[in-house]
Amino acid sequence: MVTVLYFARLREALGTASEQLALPESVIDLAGLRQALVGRGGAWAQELAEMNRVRAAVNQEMASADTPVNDGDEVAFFPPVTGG
Amino acid sequence: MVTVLYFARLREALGTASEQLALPESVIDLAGLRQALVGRGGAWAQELAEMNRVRAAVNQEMASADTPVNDGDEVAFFPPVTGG
Amino acid sequence: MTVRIQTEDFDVGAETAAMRKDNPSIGAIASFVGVVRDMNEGDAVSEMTLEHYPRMTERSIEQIIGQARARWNVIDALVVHRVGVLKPTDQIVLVVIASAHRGDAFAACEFVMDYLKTQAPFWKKERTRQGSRWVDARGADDVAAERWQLKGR
Amino acid sequence: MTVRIQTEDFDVGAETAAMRKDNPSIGAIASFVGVVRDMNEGDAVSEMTLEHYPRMTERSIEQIIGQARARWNVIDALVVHRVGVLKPTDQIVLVVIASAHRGDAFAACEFVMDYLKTQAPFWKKERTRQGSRWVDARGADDVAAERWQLKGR
Repeated sequence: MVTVLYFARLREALGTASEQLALPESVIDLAGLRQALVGRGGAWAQELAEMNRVRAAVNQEMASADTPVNDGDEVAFFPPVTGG
Repeated sequence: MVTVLYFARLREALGTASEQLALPESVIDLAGLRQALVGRGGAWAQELAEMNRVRAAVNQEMASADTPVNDGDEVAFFPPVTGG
Repeated sequence: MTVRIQTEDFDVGAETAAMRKDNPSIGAIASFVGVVRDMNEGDAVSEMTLEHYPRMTERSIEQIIGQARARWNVIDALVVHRVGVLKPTDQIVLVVIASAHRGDAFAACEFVMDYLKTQAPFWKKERTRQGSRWVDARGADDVAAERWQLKGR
Repeated sequence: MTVRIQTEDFDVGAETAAMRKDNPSIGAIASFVGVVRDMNEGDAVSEMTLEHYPRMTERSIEQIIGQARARWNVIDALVVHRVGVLKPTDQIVLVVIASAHRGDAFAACEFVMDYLKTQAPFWKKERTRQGSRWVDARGADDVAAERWQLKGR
Protein backbone atom coordinates (compact mmCIF):
# COMPACT_ATOMS: atom_id res chain seq x y z
CA MET A 1 0.00 0.00 0.00
CA VAL A 2 1.03 3.55 -0.70
CA THR A 3 -0.59 6.74 0.57
CA VAL A 4 -1.37 9.15 -2.27
CA LEU A 5 -2.12 12.81 -1.49
CA TYR A 6 -3.60 15.47 -3.78
CA PHE A 7 -3.37 19.21 -3.21
CA ALA A 8 -4.96 22.43 -4.43
CA ARG A 9 -6.44 22.29 -7.96
CA LEU A 10 -5.85 18.50 -8.16
CA ARG A 11 -7.58 17.84 -4.83
CA GLU A 12 -10.64 19.73 -6.04
CA ALA A 13 -10.73 18.26 -9.57
CA LEU A 14 -10.28 14.68 -8.33
CA GLY A 15 -12.65 15.14 -5.40
CA THR A 16 -10.22 13.55 -2.95
CA ALA A 17 -7.39 14.69 -0.67
CA SER A 18 -5.83 11.28 -0.05
CA GLU A 19 -6.22 7.59 -0.72
CA GLN A 20 -4.61 4.27 0.20
CA LEU A 21 -3.61 2.41 -2.92
CA ALA A 22 -2.40 -1.17 -3.41
CA LEU A 23 0.64 -0.75 -5.64
CA PRO A 24 0.24 -2.73 -8.92
CA GLU A 25 3.19 -5.09 -9.31
CA SER A 26 4.28 -3.38 -12.52
CA VAL A 27 4.69 0.00 -10.82
CA ILE A 28 8.27 0.66 -9.66
CA ASP A 29 8.55 4.41 -10.01
CA LEU A 30 6.60 7.69 -10.08
CA ALA A 31 6.05 7.52 -13.85
CA GLY A 32 4.46 4.09 -13.42
CA LEU A 33 2.19 5.24 -10.61
CA ARG A 34 1.07 8.26 -12.56
CA GLN A 35 0.35 6.06 -15.59
CA ALA A 36 -1.78 3.77 -13.44
CA LEU A 37 -3.78 6.77 -12.16
CA VAL A 38 -4.20 8.22 -15.67
CA GLY A 39 -5.58 4.80 -16.64
CA ARG A 40 -8.63 5.52 -14.47
CA GLY A 41 -9.76 7.94 -17.18
CA GLY A 42 -12.02 10.98 -16.68
CA ALA A 43 -10.68 13.66 -14.35
CA TRP A 44 -7.68 11.44 -13.54
CA ALA A 45 -6.55 11.34 -17.14
CA GLN A 46 -7.27 15.02 -17.59
CA GLU A 47 -5.43 16.24 -14.50
CA LEU A 48 -2.45 13.88 -14.44
CA ALA A 49 -1.64 13.36 -18.12
CA GLU A 50 0.13 16.67 -18.73
CA MET A 51 3.22 16.41 -16.57
CA ASN A 52 4.16 20.08 -16.96
CA ARG A 53 1.04 21.03 -15.00
CA VAL A 54 1.75 18.54 -12.21
CA ARG A 55 4.55 18.19 -9.65
CA ALA A 56 5.08 15.25 -7.34
CA ALA A 57 6.83 14.36 -4.11
CA VAL A 58 7.78 10.98 -2.68
CA ASN A 59 8.09 10.85 1.10
CA GLN A 60 7.93 14.65 1.16
CA GLU A 61 10.87 15.22 -1.16
CA MET A 62 10.36 16.63 -4.66
CA ALA A 63 10.45 13.73 -7.08
CA SER A 64 10.86 13.11 -10.81
CA ALA A 65 9.52 10.49 -13.20
CA ASP A 66 12.20 7.93 -12.32
CA THR A 67 11.98 8.32 -8.53
CA PRO A 68 11.33 4.78 -7.09
CA VAL A 69 7.98 4.16 -5.41
CA ASN A 70 7.74 1.38 -2.85
CA ASP A 71 5.19 -0.08 -0.47
CA GLY A 72 4.69 2.22 2.51
CA ASP A 73 5.71 5.40 0.67
CA GLU A 74 3.79 8.66 0.79
CA VAL A 75 3.32 10.06 -2.71
CA ALA A 76 1.84 13.51 -3.39
CA PHE A 77 0.63 15.13 -6.61
CA PHE A 78 0.09 18.89 -6.84
CA PRO A 79 0.27 21.87 -9.23
CA PRO A 80 3.40 24.02 -9.50
CA VAL A 81 3.68 25.92 -6.20
CA THR A 82 2.49 29.52 -5.76
CA GLY A 83 3.62 30.50 -2.28
CA GLY A 84 4.59 33.74 -0.61
CA MET B 1 29.71 86.82 7.48
CA VAL B 2 29.50 83.05 7.02
CA THR B 3 28.40 80.47 9.59
CA VAL B 4 30.95 77.67 9.93
CA LEU B 5 29.92 74.41 11.62
CA TYR B 6 32.16 71.59 12.85
CA PHE B 7 31.00 68.05 13.58
CA ALA B 8 32.23 64.91 15.36
CA ARG B 9 36.03 64.57 15.66
CA LEU B 10 36.56 68.08 14.26
CA ARG B 11 34.15 69.66 16.74
CA GLU B 12 36.03 68.04 19.60
CA ALA B 13 39.53 68.74 18.30
CA LEU B 14 38.76 72.40 17.54
CA GLY B 15 36.76 72.92 20.72
CA THR B 16 33.89 74.59 18.86
CA ALA B 17 30.67 73.54 17.17
CA SER B 18 30.08 76.73 15.21
CA GLU B 19 31.37 80.24 14.61
CA GLN B 20 30.42 83.37 12.71
CA LEU B 21 33.28 84.41 10.45
CA ALA B 22 33.87 87.59 8.44
CA LEU B 23 34.85 86.26 5.03
CA PRO B 24 38.33 87.56 4.00
CA GLU B 25 38.06 89.34 0.64
CA SER B 26 40.45 86.88 -1.00
CA VAL B 27 38.22 83.89 -0.17
CA ILE B 28 35.86 82.96 -3.01
CA ASP B 29 35.53 79.20 -2.60
CA LEU B 30 35.75 76.31 -0.15
CA ALA B 31 39.48 75.78 -0.82
CA GLY B 32 40.12 79.43 0.09
CA LEU B 33 38.09 79.24 3.30
CA ARG B 34 39.85 76.07 4.37
CA GLN B 35 43.23 77.69 3.67
CA ALA B 36 42.26 80.68 5.84
CA LEU B 37 41.31 78.32 8.69
CA VAL B 38 44.49 76.25 8.32
CA GLY B 39 46.36 79.58 8.62
CA ARG B 40 45.28 79.77 12.26
CA GLY B 41 47.81 77.04 12.98
CA GLY B 42 47.67 74.53 15.86
CA ALA B 43 44.65 72.21 15.87
CA TRP B 44 43.21 74.07 12.87
CA ALA B 45 46.20 73.28 10.70
CA GLN B 46 46.33 69.71 12.01
CA GLU B 47 42.65 68.91 11.48
CA LEU B 48 41.95 70.75 8.23
CA ALA B 49 45.20 70.40 6.26
CA GLU B 50 44.68 66.81 5.11
CA MET B 51 41.66 67.05 2.82
CA ASN B 52 41.16 63.30 2.59
CA ARG B 53 40.26 63.24 6.30
CA VAL B 54 37.77 66.08 5.95
CA ARG B 55 34.49 66.54 4.07
CA ALA B 56 32.61 69.78 3.66
CA ALA B 57 29.13 71.05 2.82
CA VAL B 58 27.99 74.47 1.67
CA ASN B 59 24.39 75.31 2.49
CA GLN B 60 23.82 71.67 3.45
CA GLU B 61 24.92 70.21 0.12
CA MET B 62 28.14 68.21 -0.16
CA ALA B 63 30.79 70.52 -1.58
CA SER B 64 34.21 70.29 -3.21
CA ALA B 65 37.28 72.55 -3.22
CA ASP B 66 35.94 74.79 -5.98
CA THR B 67 32.42 75.23 -4.55
CA PRO B 68 31.81 79.03 -4.23
CA VAL B 69 31.46 80.48 -0.73
CA ASN B 70 29.57 83.75 -0.31
CA ASP B 71 28.43 86.01 2.49
CA GLY B 72 25.47 84.47 4.31
CA ASP B 73 26.40 80.87 3.46
CA GLU B 74 26.45 78.01 5.97
CA VAL B 75 29.65 76.00 5.62
CA ALA B 76 30.28 72.76 7.51
CA PHE B 77 33.44 70.69 7.99
CA PHE B 78 33.29 67.11 9.20
CA PRO B 79 35.00 63.70 8.94
CA PRO B 80 33.90 61.10 6.38
CA VAL B 81 30.47 59.89 7.50
CA THR B 82 29.92 56.67 9.48
CA GLY B 83 26.16 56.28 9.70
CA GLY B 84 23.78 53.32 9.97
CA MET C 1 16.40 28.99 13.15
CA THR C 2 12.60 28.81 13.27
CA VAL C 3 9.92 27.84 10.73
CA ARG C 4 6.25 28.29 11.54
CA ILE C 5 3.16 27.62 9.41
CA GLN C 6 0.12 29.19 11.05
CA THR C 7 -3.28 30.74 10.43
CA GLU C 8 -2.59 33.59 12.93
CA ASP C 9 -1.06 36.92 11.99
CA PHE C 10 2.52 37.82 13.02
CA ASP C 11 4.35 40.93 14.23
CA VAL C 12 7.67 41.67 12.51
CA GLY C 13 8.61 44.08 15.32
CA ALA C 14 8.20 41.48 18.07
CA GLU C 15 10.00 38.83 16.01
CA THR C 16 13.06 41.00 15.25
CA ALA C 17 13.18 42.27 18.86
CA ALA C 18 13.32 38.69 20.16
CA MET C 19 16.14 37.87 17.75
CA ARG C 20 18.10 40.99 18.63
CA LYS C 21 17.96 40.51 22.41
CA ASP C 22 19.43 37.05 22.14
CA ASN C 23 22.67 37.91 20.40
CA PRO C 24 24.76 41.10 20.69
CA SER C 25 26.87 40.08 17.67
CA ILE C 26 23.89 40.83 15.39
CA GLY C 27 24.49 44.05 13.47
CA ALA C 28 21.97 43.73 10.65
CA ILE C 29 18.43 42.38 10.37
CA ALA C 30 16.80 42.18 6.95
CA SER C 31 13.09 41.36 6.85
CA PHE C 32 10.55 40.74 4.17
CA VAL C 33 6.77 40.79 4.54
CA GLY C 34 4.58 39.56 1.70
CA VAL C 35 1.16 41.21 1.64
CA VAL C 36 -2.13 40.29 -0.07
CA ARG C 37 -2.75 42.73 -2.91
CA ASP C 38 -6.23 43.81 -3.99
CA MET C 39 -5.36 43.22 -7.66
CA ASN C 40 -3.76 40.32 -9.56
CA GLU C 41 -3.46 40.02 -13.32
CA GLY C 42 -5.89 42.88 -13.79
CA ASP C 43 -8.67 41.51 -11.59
CA ALA C 44 -9.86 42.81 -8.22
CA VAL C 45 -9.13 40.19 -5.52
CA SER C 46 -11.46 40.18 -2.50
CA GLU C 47 -9.96 37.21 -0.67
CA MET C 48 -7.43 34.42 -1.04
CA THR C 49 -7.00 31.00 0.49
CA LEU C 50 -3.59 29.43 1.06
CA GLU C 51 -3.10 25.68 1.22
CA HIS C 52 0.09 23.81 2.15
CA TYR C 53 1.47 20.29 2.49
CA PRO C 54 1.95 19.77 6.24
CA ARG C 55 5.45 18.54 7.21
CA MET C 56 6.83 18.72 3.64
CA THR C 57 6.35 22.49 3.64
CA GLU C 58 8.19 22.95 6.94
CA ARG C 59 10.93 20.57 5.87
CA SER C 60 11.51 22.26 2.51
CA ILE C 61 11.78 25.68 4.21
CA GLU C 62 14.28 24.29 6.70
CA GLN C 63 16.34 23.04 3.78
CA ILE C 64 16.20 26.46 2.14
CA ILE C 65 17.42 28.11 5.34
CA GLY C 66 20.21 25.53 5.52
CA GLN C 67 21.33 26.50 2.02
CA ALA C 68 21.32 30.18 2.98
CA ARG C 69 23.43 29.46 6.07
CA ALA C 70 25.94 27.54 3.98
CA ARG C 71 26.29 30.50 1.65
CA TRP C 72 26.17 33.61 3.85
CA ASN C 73 26.88 34.64 7.43
CA VAL C 74 23.50 33.98 9.08
CA ILE C 75 23.28 34.35 12.87
CA ASP C 76 19.55 33.66 13.06
CA ALA C 77 16.67 33.07 10.64
CA LEU C 78 12.90 33.01 10.95
CA VAL C 79 10.22 32.10 8.42
CA VAL C 80 6.52 32.45 9.26
CA HIS C 81 4.01 31.56 6.54
CA ARG C 82 0.29 31.91 7.00
CA VAL C 83 -2.31 29.52 5.56
CA GLY C 84 -6.09 29.73 5.36
CA VAL C 85 -8.25 32.66 4.31
CA LEU C 86 -6.57 36.07 3.88
CA LYS C 87 -7.82 39.46 2.68
CA PRO C 88 -6.12 42.39 0.90
CA THR C 89 -3.56 44.19 3.15
CA ASP C 90 -3.21 41.01 5.28
CA GLN C 91 0.32 39.73 5.85
CA ILE C 92 1.10 36.36 4.16
CA VAL C 93 4.75 35.58 4.80
CA LEU C 94 7.61 36.84 6.94
CA VAL C 95 11.32 36.16 6.43
CA VAL C 96 13.78 37.62 8.95
CA ILE C 97 17.54 37.13 8.63
CA ALA C 98 19.99 38.38 11.27
CA SER C 99 23.67 38.69 10.43
CA ALA C 100 26.75 40.59 11.52
CA HIS C 101 26.66 42.70 8.35
CA ARG C 102 23.94 43.99 6.06
CA GLY C 103 25.15 42.50 2.77
CA ASP C 104 24.75 38.96 4.10
CA ALA C 105 21.38 39.74 5.70
CA PHE C 106 19.91 41.19 2.49
CA ALA C 107 21.24 38.43 0.23
CA ALA C 108 20.10 35.57 2.47
CA CYS C 109 16.65 37.15 2.97
CA GLU C 110 16.06 37.62 -0.76
CA PHE C 111 17.42 34.12 -1.48
CA VAL C 112 14.99 32.51 1.00
CA MET C 113 12.05 34.50 -0.41
CA ASP C 114 12.89 33.56 -4.00
CA TYR C 115 13.02 29.87 -3.08
CA LEU C 116 9.84 30.13 -0.98
CA LYS C 117 8.01 31.45 -4.03
CA THR C 118 9.21 28.68 -6.34
CA GLN C 119 9.84 25.55 -4.25
CA ALA C 120 7.92 25.56 -0.99
CA PRO C 121 4.61 23.70 -1.31
CA PHE C 122 2.01 26.45 -1.00
CA TRP C 123 -0.92 27.05 -3.31
CA LYS C 124 -3.01 30.19 -3.58
CA LYS C 125 -6.64 30.42 -4.57
CA GLU C 126 -8.05 33.88 -5.28
CA ARG C 127 -11.64 35.06 -5.10
CA THR C 128 -12.50 37.65 -7.76
CA ARG C 129 -15.83 38.92 -9.11
CA GLN C 130 -15.64 36.12 -11.71
CA GLY C 131 -15.43 33.51 -8.94
CA SER C 132 -12.56 31.58 -7.39
CA ARG C 133 -9.42 30.51 -9.26
CA TRP C 134 -6.15 28.83 -8.43
CA VAL C 135 -3.19 31.12 -9.10
CA ASP C 136 -0.82 29.87 -11.79
CA ALA C 137 2.91 29.70 -11.09
CA ARG C 138 4.65 32.76 -12.47
CA GLY C 139 7.63 32.51 -14.79
CA ALA C 140 9.20 35.61 -13.17
CA ASP C 141 9.52 33.74 -9.88
CA ASP C 142 11.43 30.89 -11.49
CA VAL C 143 13.83 33.38 -13.07
CA ALA C 144 14.34 35.04 -9.67
CA ALA C 145 15.18 31.69 -8.07
CA GLU C 146 17.43 30.57 -10.90
CA ARG C 147 19.79 33.52 -10.74
CA TRP C 148 21.11 32.28 -7.40
CA GLN C 149 22.56 29.27 -9.16
CA LEU C 150 24.55 31.54 -11.47
CA LYS C 151 25.59 34.34 -9.16
CA GLY C 152 28.52 34.01 -6.80
CA ARG C 153 28.46 35.60 -3.38
CA MET D 1 7.73 59.03 2.15
CA THR D 2 8.92 59.80 5.68
CA VAL D 3 12.32 60.60 7.20
CA ARG D 4 12.74 60.89 10.96
CA ILE D 5 15.85 61.54 13.05
CA GLN D 6 15.12 60.83 16.70
CA THR D 7 16.59 59.71 20.00
CA GLU D 8 13.64 57.37 20.71
CA ASP D 9 13.49 53.73 19.69
CA PHE D 10 11.21 52.54 16.86
CA ASP D 11 9.00 49.50 16.16
CA VAL D 12 9.38 47.94 12.73
CA GLY D 13 6.08 46.06 13.20
CA ALA D 14 4.04 49.21 13.87
CA GLU D 15 5.74 51.06 11.02
CA THR D 16 5.11 48.37 8.42
CA ALA D 17 1.53 47.88 9.65
CA ALA D 18 0.80 51.58 9.17
CA MET D 19 2.21 51.46 5.64
CA ARG D 20 0.25 48.34 4.74
CA LYS D 21 -3.12 49.61 5.93
CA ASP D 22 -2.85 52.69 3.74
CA ASN D 23 -2.45 51.01 0.39
CA PRO D 24 -3.88 47.67 -0.81
CA SER D 25 -1.64 47.72 -3.90
CA ILE D 26 1.35 46.96 -1.66
CA GLY D 27 2.46 43.35 -2.14
CA ALA D 28 5.99 43.44 -0.72
CA ILE D 29 7.63 45.21 2.21
CA ALA D 30 11.39 44.93 2.66
CA SER D 31 12.85 46.25 5.89
CA PHE D 32 16.30 46.67 7.32
CA VAL D 33 17.22 47.26 10.95
CA GLY D 34 20.78 48.19 11.87
CA VAL D 35 21.74 47.09 15.38
CA VAL D 36 24.58 48.12 17.74
CA ARG D 37 27.09 45.27 17.96
CA ASP D 38 29.09 44.52 21.08
CA MET D 39 32.29 44.20 19.04
CA ASN D 40 33.95 46.36 16.38
CA GLU D 41 37.38 45.83 14.88
CA GLY D 42 38.22 43.32 17.59
CA ASP D 43 37.32 45.52 20.58
CA ALA D 44 34.38 45.15 22.97
CA VAL D 45 32.04 48.12 22.57
CA SER D 46 30.00 49.10 25.65
CA GLU D 47 28.24 52.14 24.21
CA MET D 48 28.13 54.38 21.15
CA THR D 49 27.05 57.94 20.50
CA LEU D 50 25.60 59.07 17.18
CA GLU D 51 25.85 62.66 16.00
CA HIS D 52 24.20 64.19 12.92
CA TYR D 53 23.94 67.46 11.02
CA PRO D 54 20.35 68.66 11.59
CA ARG D 55 18.48 69.55 8.39
CA MET D 56 21.29 68.42 6.06
CA THR D 57 20.90 64.84 7.28
CA GLU D 58 17.15 64.81 6.65
CA ARG D 59 17.58 66.48 3.29
CA SER D 60 20.26 64.05 2.10
CA ILE D 61 18.09 61.07 3.06
CA GLU D 62 15.13 62.56 1.20
CA GLN D 63 17.36 62.85 -1.88
CA ILE D 64 18.42 59.22 -1.53
CA ILE D 65 14.78 58.11 -1.34
CA GLY D 66 14.06 60.24 -4.42
CA GLN D 67 16.80 58.40 -6.32
CA ALA D 68 15.36 55.05 -5.25
CA ARG D 69 11.88 56.07 -6.42
CA ALA D 70 13.27 57.12 -9.80
CA ARG D 71 14.87 53.72 -10.19
CA TRP D 72 12.42 51.20 -8.79
CA ASN D 73 8.69 50.84 -8.16
CA VAL D 74 8.38 52.31 -4.65
CA ILE D 75 4.88 52.78 -3.22
CA ASP D 76 6.05 54.05 0.16
CA ALA D 77 9.35 54.53 1.99
CA LEU D 78 10.35 55.21 5.58
CA VAL D 79 13.74 55.97 7.10
CA VAL D 80 14.15 56.34 10.87
CA HIS D 81 17.65 57.01 12.20
CA ARG D 82 18.42 57.33 15.89
CA VAL D 83 20.99 59.71 17.35
CA GLY D 84 22.41 60.04 20.86
CA VAL D 85 23.68 57.31 23.17
CA LEU D 86 23.01 53.69 22.19
CA LYS D 87 24.05 50.34 23.67
CA PRO D 88 24.70 46.89 22.17
CA THR D 89 21.48 45.24 20.85
CA ASP D 90 19.84 48.70 20.52
CA GLN D 91 18.33 49.53 17.13
CA ILE D 92 20.13 52.31 15.19
CA VAL D 93 18.43 52.65 11.83
CA LEU D 94 15.29 51.45 10.07
CA VAL D 95 14.61 51.46 6.34
CA VAL D 96 11.23 50.21 5.11
CA ILE D 97 10.32 50.05 1.42
CA ALA D 98 6.88 49.05 0.20
CA SER D 99 6.37 48.02 -3.41
CA ALA D 100 4.03 45.96 -5.55
CA HIS D 101 6.70 43.26 -6.00
CA ARG D 102 9.54 41.94 -3.89
CA GLY D 103 12.42 42.51 -6.31
CA ASP D 104 11.86 46.28 -6.27
CA ALA D 105 11.38 46.36 -2.50
CA PHE D 106 14.64 44.50 -1.80
CA ALA D 107 16.71 46.51 -4.30
CA ALA D 108 15.44 49.91 -3.14
CA CYS D 109 15.90 49.00 0.53
CA GLU D 110 19.50 47.85 0.05
CA PHE D 111 20.23 50.89 -2.15
CA VAL D 112 18.97 53.32 0.52
CA MET D 113 20.99 51.54 3.25
CA ASP D 114 24.19 51.58 1.19
CA TYR D 115 23.84 55.30 0.57
CA LEU D 116 22.92 55.97 4.21
CA LYS D 117 26.16 54.35 5.27
CA THR D 118 28.31 56.36 2.88
CA GLN D 119 26.63 59.72 2.27
CA ALA D 120 24.23 60.68 5.05
CA PRO D 121 25.91 62.91 7.66
CA PHE D 122 26.10 60.69 10.74
CA TRP D 123 29.14 60.06 12.89
CA LYS D 124 29.63 57.27 15.40
CA LYS D 125 31.73 57.40 18.54
CA GLU D 126 32.37 54.13 20.35
CA ARG D 127 33.24 53.54 23.98
CA THR D 128 35.60 50.61 24.50
CA ARG D 129 37.81 49.60 27.44
CA GLN D 130 40.56 51.75 25.90
CA GLY D 131 38.30 54.82 26.03
CA SER D 132 36.18 56.59 23.43
CA ARG D 133 37.02 56.75 19.72
CA TRP D 134 35.40 58.06 16.56
CA VAL D 135 34.69 55.27 14.10
CA ASP D 136 36.57 55.58 10.81
CA ALA D 137 34.71 55.34 7.52
CA ARG D 138 34.93 51.82 6.11
CA GLY D 139 36.15 51.13 2.59
CA ALA D 140 33.66 48.25 2.27
CA ASP D 141 30.76 50.68 2.58
CA ASP D 142 32.02 52.82 -0.28
CA VAL D 143 32.33 49.73 -2.45
CA ALA D 144 28.75 48.74 -1.56
CA ALA D 145 27.47 52.19 -2.56
CA GLU D 146 29.50 52.35 -5.74
CA ARG D 147 28.15 49.17 -7.25
CA TRP D 148 24.78 50.88 -7.73
CA GLN D 149 26.37 53.19 -10.26
CA LEU D 150 27.54 50.22 -12.32
CA LYS D 151 24.63 47.85 -12.01
CA GLY D 152 21.50 48.22 -14.11
CA ARG D 153 18.13 47.42 -12.70
